[in-house]
Amino acid sequence: MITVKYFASLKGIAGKEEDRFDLGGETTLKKLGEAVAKTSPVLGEMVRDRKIMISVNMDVAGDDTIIHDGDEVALLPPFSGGSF
Amino acid sequence: MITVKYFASLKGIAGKEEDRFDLGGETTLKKLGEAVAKTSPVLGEMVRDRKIMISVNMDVAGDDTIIHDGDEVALLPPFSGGSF
Amino acid sequence: MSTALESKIRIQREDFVVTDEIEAIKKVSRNIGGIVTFLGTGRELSKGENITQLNFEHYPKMAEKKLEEIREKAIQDYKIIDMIIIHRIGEIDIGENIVLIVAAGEHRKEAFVACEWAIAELKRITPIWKRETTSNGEVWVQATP
Amino acid sequence: MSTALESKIRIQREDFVVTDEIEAIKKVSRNIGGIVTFLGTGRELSKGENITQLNFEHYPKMAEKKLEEIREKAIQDYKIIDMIIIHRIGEIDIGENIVLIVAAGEHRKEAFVACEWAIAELKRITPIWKRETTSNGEVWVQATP
Repeated sequence: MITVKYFASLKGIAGKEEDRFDLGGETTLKKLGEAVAKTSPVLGEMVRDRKIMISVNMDVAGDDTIIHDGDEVALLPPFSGGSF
Repeated sequence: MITVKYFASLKGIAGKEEDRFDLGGETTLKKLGEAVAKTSPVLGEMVRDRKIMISVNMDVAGDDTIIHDGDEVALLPPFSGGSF
Repeated sequence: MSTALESKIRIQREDFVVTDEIEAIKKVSRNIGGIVTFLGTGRELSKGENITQLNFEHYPKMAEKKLEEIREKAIQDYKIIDMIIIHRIGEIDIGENIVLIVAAGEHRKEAFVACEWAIAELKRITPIWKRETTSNGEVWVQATP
Repeated sequence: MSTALESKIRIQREDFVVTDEIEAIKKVSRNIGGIVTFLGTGRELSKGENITQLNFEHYPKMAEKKLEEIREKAIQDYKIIDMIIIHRIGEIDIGENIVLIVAAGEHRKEAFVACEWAIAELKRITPIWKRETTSNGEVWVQATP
């Protein structure tokens, strides 16, 4: 199972804090995006086309990052640590 | 009377914290230096040749500053507000 | 005992006391000459709108990991003696403390540079999000550099 | 009542509490978003020599006047909201607080610049002198920029 976490505004779009998907032993962001699209087409597109920052096991993912069974993926909208 | 104040290391050289001199209504740093030289030739030279910063009534004096009766003059060795 | 001694990287709901953190970092070395502190607080105005409350959310563990990366890089790259980073989450009122960075160096120059770099880097790479409440409702805010 | 509210420029023998000064400056405006603090402390090492004590002397009134000039220029030139400057005099032990500058701005950038400028300017124009006590005796120190 792959856990996908939604934060900040994305939690509102997803209507939940996280999802779990069974995509076999190894998969890609593209394939994960297609699974996420079933929860929300907008979020699915964000993952598939990497429109926002995505982390895999708390490291920022690249285009060719391989996702393994058991990994934790997170959709990270732009950060905002205060307006100072 | 003109008050002349000595600070930090200069207090040790002068052997006192301040001097008072009667030099009439108006005088110059050059003439004041000659009077200070009677306390200490080294300090007198510092004033006369402006080898250190000198303030008159708490403003930094220039070469042509006129000193008036009642003014407070101070000999200010280089400042040091901590080694941060 | 103060929480200040527990960790030099903290994300917490409760407020912090700047003096306690400064005293904690002072204990690290007798050769500290300059301590530069950045304290971010909740402002009332944001793009012309009156804010009544702020709410911060973070990605647990990843946010702490990024703060620790920032701390280690600051110490190494700017040759400071130590750094403490604390970020609050949850509801924050106007005027309240949000984030604290304490940079201690032998001299002031490296402490200023390290502190200013660390807050910019925190905003850039740390997964923390802000929701502003105004008279028009609530909105998640995107970063301003 | 804290002395923090009495004046934003102080030269004093007694120690100060950083948190008290920050809370005092916060009261000035609800639009403060960034507070940068510089705290200078007594270092043990100076040019390779072990220092056991520091002693600060100032030119009364002129030193306060210069600090007020620095505060006013910082507020005007760097568009910060307010600034507090405190310098201790008399005997200071290693690790103790010497000087505090608190710069409060709407955003961090102007607060960092104003704070860094103010401590450099303080060292440049404020008539305060330092005597260091080492195992070799006492010596008046000249400024290092």
